[in-house]
Amino acid sequence: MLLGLYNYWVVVVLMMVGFYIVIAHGNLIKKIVGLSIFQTSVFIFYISMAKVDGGTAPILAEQVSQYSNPLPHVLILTAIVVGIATTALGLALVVRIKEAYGSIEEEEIQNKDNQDC
Amino acid sequence: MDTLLQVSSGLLLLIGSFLCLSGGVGILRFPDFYTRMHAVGVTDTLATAMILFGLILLNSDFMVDVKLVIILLMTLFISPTASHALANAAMHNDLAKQKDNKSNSEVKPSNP
Amino acid sequence: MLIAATLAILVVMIMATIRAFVGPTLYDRVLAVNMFGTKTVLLISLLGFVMGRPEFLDIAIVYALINFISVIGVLRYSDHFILKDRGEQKK
Amino acid sequence: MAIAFAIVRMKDLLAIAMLLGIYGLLSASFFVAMDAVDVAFTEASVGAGISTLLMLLAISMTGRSEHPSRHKPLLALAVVIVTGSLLIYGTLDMPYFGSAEAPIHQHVAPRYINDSMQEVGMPNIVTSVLASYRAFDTFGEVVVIFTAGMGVLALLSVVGRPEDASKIDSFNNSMHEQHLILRIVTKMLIPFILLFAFYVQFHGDFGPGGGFQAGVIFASAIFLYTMLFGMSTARRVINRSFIEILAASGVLLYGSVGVVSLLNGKKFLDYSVLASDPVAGQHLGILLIELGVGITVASVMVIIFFNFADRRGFTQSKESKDT
Repeated sequence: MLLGLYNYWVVVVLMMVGFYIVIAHGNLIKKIVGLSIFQTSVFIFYISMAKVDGGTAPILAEQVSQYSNPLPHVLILTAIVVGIATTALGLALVVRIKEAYGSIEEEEIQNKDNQDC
Repeated sequence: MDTLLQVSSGLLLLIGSFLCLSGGVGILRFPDFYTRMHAVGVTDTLATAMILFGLILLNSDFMVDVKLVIILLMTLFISPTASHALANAAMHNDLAKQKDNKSNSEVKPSNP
Repeated sequence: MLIAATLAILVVMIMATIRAFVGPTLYDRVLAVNMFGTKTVLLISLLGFVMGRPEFLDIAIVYALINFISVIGVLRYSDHFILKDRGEQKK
Repeated sequence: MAIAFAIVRMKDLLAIAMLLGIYGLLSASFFVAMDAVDVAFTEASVGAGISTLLMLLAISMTGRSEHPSRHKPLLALAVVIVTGSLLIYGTLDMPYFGSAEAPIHQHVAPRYINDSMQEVGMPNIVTSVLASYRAFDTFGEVVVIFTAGMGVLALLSVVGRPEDASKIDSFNNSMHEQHLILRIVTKMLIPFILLFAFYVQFHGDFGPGGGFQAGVIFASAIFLYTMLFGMSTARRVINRSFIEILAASGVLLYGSVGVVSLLNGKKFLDYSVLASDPVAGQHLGILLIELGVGITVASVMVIIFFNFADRRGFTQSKESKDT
């Protein structure tokens, strides 16, 4: 019966992949990609919780009686757009860091900081 | 009449799937970029048209038909244009034979 | 028949993904993404029929449009790298 | 799901951007399979198109390859595995996938599903929850998007025209002389995309769609135009200050709908006062709010894109001066 939980495992694996990218890679753009994978795993988590067996999309129709849960859909819908806006903000920061330091690798930036002090 | 529609739409769907599959095989097995491009560019449009026609025959709702026709038209517009742009850009940036060979030898050739 | 077509498209999507992984040049990847996009349009239309609520074809339209836009964008902004590469080769 | 693994291994950032595009498409088809059509709509327009584009723009400004990291990733791997196994242990108590008895289906969802037709009068439950029951949340989200747009503006805007503006223009224009066919097809497609954005905007009550999606589609039409006809042409069509005012006015429109209902003695964002009939009032309120959302999202996306593209032209002209 444990197989009924497979959706959560997929989510956990995705989330950990994103997490690994964020902590193990030095490139800032790669880190942002990792964050967005993490984000998508959360989206998938919510959406798969909203799914009801035999239900259809939450748009009312005459012959349908069972719907999926609309509330997580609403939350994730706004979260996706907010996510892209914040990702853009992060990318903008990366671009400015590149201009200021000439690099987007974490270690090189830290080295430069140490030299300055 | 009804069975005729069913059978013909099924047939169209089958042809479409077959074309899709051949395109997929093409993109995997052809040796260089332009031949892959050819495989995809040719099969993509036709397969989409076939499958969408099959769906149009299958359903009865007018609104859905209209939307399918819109998708069909857009694919007919977009797919060749995108292929053209891709080939053009590749051409323009000298992805000719010699450079392709070079990049192939750099990154181990993937064709089996 | 619908389900058979859906399966075929899924297989093709996997093939396109493999090409996007290994594709030696940038253009191979763009090609794979483009193909993947068209197949997604088909997959979504088919899924609508399989699930019995084919009213939601709007999504497929959006896909077709967005796919085009992203392919154009990739081509437009990849010019930069190609120019740079060529400059380095000349040196 | 395997795409994510590949992303970890790849060093070439451009390839990563491609894969991210596929990943977006894939997760959107997953959302369709999970019956979340509205979410799939948003993910289709955002994840597949705009995020790939922005990623590409940023990569083109910062350089393509990733340096190999020197320290061993073993510690990170260990942390990740421990966290992952803890999370999986946590999922053992979760309700099974797709079961209708799960706790989240017990509380507010039945009310939304059963009563929203009488209270709001809209077939699309997602829209009625988004714009009516949880309108305050959505207001917050819109403000967040607006703030992010302002942040990008503050970080990236090139103050004034740089002295070699003509050089940037010529650099931009030289790029797309070769795309004749593309330009013509795009000219035919853009009106259709804009029309479709409006359809999505105002059809959100009955089918999937709404302000967020429409805004993104509208913005992507403008992206397409900008990419093929050059930044200066696009600037001539869409003025910089105009688009900034538009972004602010979208948020203001949303807020003022709430204030109107406050002034009429109801709660903030309670639309039933907007017309004599409560259901008609709800319709009007949701329409106005979706309009505000759409305007804000579209103009913020355009602001973000324009600033990235401007900054790109700026850095490139500096680079070409250096060499």
